[in-house]
Amino acid sequence: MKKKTAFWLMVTVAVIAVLALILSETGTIPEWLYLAVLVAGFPLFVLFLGLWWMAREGDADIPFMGY
Amino acid sequence: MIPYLLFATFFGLLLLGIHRKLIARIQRRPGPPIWQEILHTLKFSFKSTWIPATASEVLFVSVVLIAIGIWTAAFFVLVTGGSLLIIFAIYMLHKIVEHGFGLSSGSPYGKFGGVRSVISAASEIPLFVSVSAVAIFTGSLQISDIIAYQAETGPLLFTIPLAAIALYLVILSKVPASPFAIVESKEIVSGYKTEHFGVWRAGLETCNGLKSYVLLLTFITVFIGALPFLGILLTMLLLVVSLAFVCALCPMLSPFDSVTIQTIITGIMLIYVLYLGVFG
Amino acid sequence: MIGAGGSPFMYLEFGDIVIYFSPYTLSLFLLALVFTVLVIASRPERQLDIAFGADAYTTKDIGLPEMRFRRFMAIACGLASMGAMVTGDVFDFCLFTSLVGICNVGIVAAVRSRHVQNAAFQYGLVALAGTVPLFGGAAIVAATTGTLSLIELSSTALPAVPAVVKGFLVLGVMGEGMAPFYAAKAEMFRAPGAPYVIMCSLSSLLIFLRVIEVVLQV
Amino acid sequence: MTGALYSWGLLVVLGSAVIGFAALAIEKDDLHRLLLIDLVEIASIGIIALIGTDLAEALILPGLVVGIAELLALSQIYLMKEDLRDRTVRIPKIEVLQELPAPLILSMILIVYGIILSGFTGGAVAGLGAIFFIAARTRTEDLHLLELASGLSWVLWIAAFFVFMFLPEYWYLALMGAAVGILIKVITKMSLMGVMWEARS
Repeated sequence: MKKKTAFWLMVTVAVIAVLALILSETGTIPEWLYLAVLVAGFPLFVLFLGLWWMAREGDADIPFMGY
Repeated sequence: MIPYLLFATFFGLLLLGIHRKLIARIQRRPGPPIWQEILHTLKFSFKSTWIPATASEVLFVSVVLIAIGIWTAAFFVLVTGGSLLIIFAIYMLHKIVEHGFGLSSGSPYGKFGGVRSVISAASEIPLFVSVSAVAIFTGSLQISDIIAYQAETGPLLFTIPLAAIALYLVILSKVPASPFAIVESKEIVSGYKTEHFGVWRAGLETCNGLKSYVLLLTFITVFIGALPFLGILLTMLLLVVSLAFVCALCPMLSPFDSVTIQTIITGIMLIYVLYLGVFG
Repeated sequence: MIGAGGSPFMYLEFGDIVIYFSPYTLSLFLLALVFTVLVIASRPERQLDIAFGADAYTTKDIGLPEMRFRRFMAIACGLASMGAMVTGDVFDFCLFTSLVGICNVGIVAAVRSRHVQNAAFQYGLVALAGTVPLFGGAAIVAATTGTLSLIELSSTALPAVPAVVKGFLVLGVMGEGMAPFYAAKAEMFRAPGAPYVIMCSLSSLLIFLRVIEVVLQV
Repeated sequence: MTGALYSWGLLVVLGSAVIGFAALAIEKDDLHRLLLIDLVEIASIGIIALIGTDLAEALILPGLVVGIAELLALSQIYLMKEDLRDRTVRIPKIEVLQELPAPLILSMILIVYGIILSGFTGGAVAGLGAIFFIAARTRTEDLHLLELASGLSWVLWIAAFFVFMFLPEYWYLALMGAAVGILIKVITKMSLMGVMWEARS
């Protein structure tokens, strides 16, 4: 995944989460929907954050097979 | 909820760091600084990342997402006072996550770790037993009802101490370096997480931080009841200290011994719950 | 106990068979759904083996026909566990559970390895034996209370179901769900092909979790 | 009265199940265990049958189907495991089967009786007749027609269910459709099993 894609995906997820927070505070959406958004969004956010920091177009290698 | 979620993640990681430091000090080693686990998480995010050539890519990545997702869900269920059964379910399904981590990479070490995590199912049955003991007393499995019950009659810790011990053992079998941590014992390299490096491992560490926070909070909520926020954090710290003493002083059991001991504990707990159900 | 897994918030009625979603069943259902989608979407892993006596390694590749069969079985298993998660009928639950049992056997049975097939056969015998207490339990529930609907059973107006019957149901599920009890039979999990083997343990864990709710409600 | 009867019946069935399980535990040979497990399975059908209402009849069918499916799957695994392929299946050398008119008459009787019974049981009886007829033949049959009938009857059955769900006022039509559908379905399924078995030999 390209660094830029990961960054924008991360920002998108973060914006959606904050939007859900605001909407939930103002009472527009029920609380469970806000929590559901977070359950789906938090893992994505963590991964995209990491991928943005260290995305690399490397070749895949075989797993570790011993010392 | 967002700030609390982030706080829980970092505080859980900090607790894991304290746990590690304490074990080291008990064993008279210097040990890493207490924020080592937080640094770990950040460090792994900066490491180079790829998917192994033999892995099943979709599963390899999504199992990390699922790991964080289920514990986020558990956290919310706990905080909003949902059903204790859901937390119980998520605890059990964490096994699937471990299994998925181990099997998705194609590495034999990962596979051993994954299979061991399925074998260690014996550690879950005490959890169910303690859940049913709680259900016998409070008549409900909603966490909000359990809190209300304890506000009236005092902590369940003193009413059903054996059930509390069962839950304590369940938490113990999930902390690193515990006598029951057969999924991470040293002869299988790093167990199920052998092939999840870089960003994937950072995700796993995030999940671990959140998981420790949720498990400790469950113990406190179910057996002690509502506490002020600082009180919760302090109690968690105390629990971690006691866990660290157990982990530092007990040897790591072999898979067979671990399952045997957990099965014996389960047997004792079943008898206890039957006794509670009949005479309680 | 009414609403052990939170109070149901949605009912789907098909005649007298009612499917209900409580927070508990919904979360289990979603997990089954997610893993089924994963099984559909992902390619199987290729297990690495060290070639002894040389500095080399081999990968166990899975042929296309075998992969197709196992994927089909894994998807069927996922669908069956989804059904078992949300159904509001004890007998339906038993049917879905035994379907999960068959699919679990099917997932590993296609592997061309004598050890794996032996383990699958022995497990199949256990699963088949498990249907006796499972269906027996459901039948006795119907005989003592006159209904099979979990929603009606959770109300206190009906006569209590004997504890032995609850034991029967749990015993049946223990027979059908293989993962925790058969994990020690490593031959089964040694079968290569990650997403499919995971479906075995996922489905058995899910039916375990569901039977707890069922037992609490009847 | 019925309550006491039910308890006694339950005791007998559970007792037979225990005997079956004991045999299963003693037996070591895989093939024998496969056969024994079928006996044990019957006990669970017995427990369901003890309910003794229409509900029981409706529950036995899926229970039976699941049992048979598991048994078939296990037998298939057994064949693969023991590497038993290309076994010749011999038609039993029964005198009646050698002459054409006798099986024809017998199977006609069975099929007509099955149609009169109708429903699942009728389908089973009529299917038995069809198997009997086909078993008496030595040449291979054309399977496509049977498969077509089986598929169409299934469609009829499902369509009848849709009528039940969405147009309940035509319930009588739906009932008849479902009855005929399942009758033909079971007949063809059972005869297909027999024919395919023979066709392989």
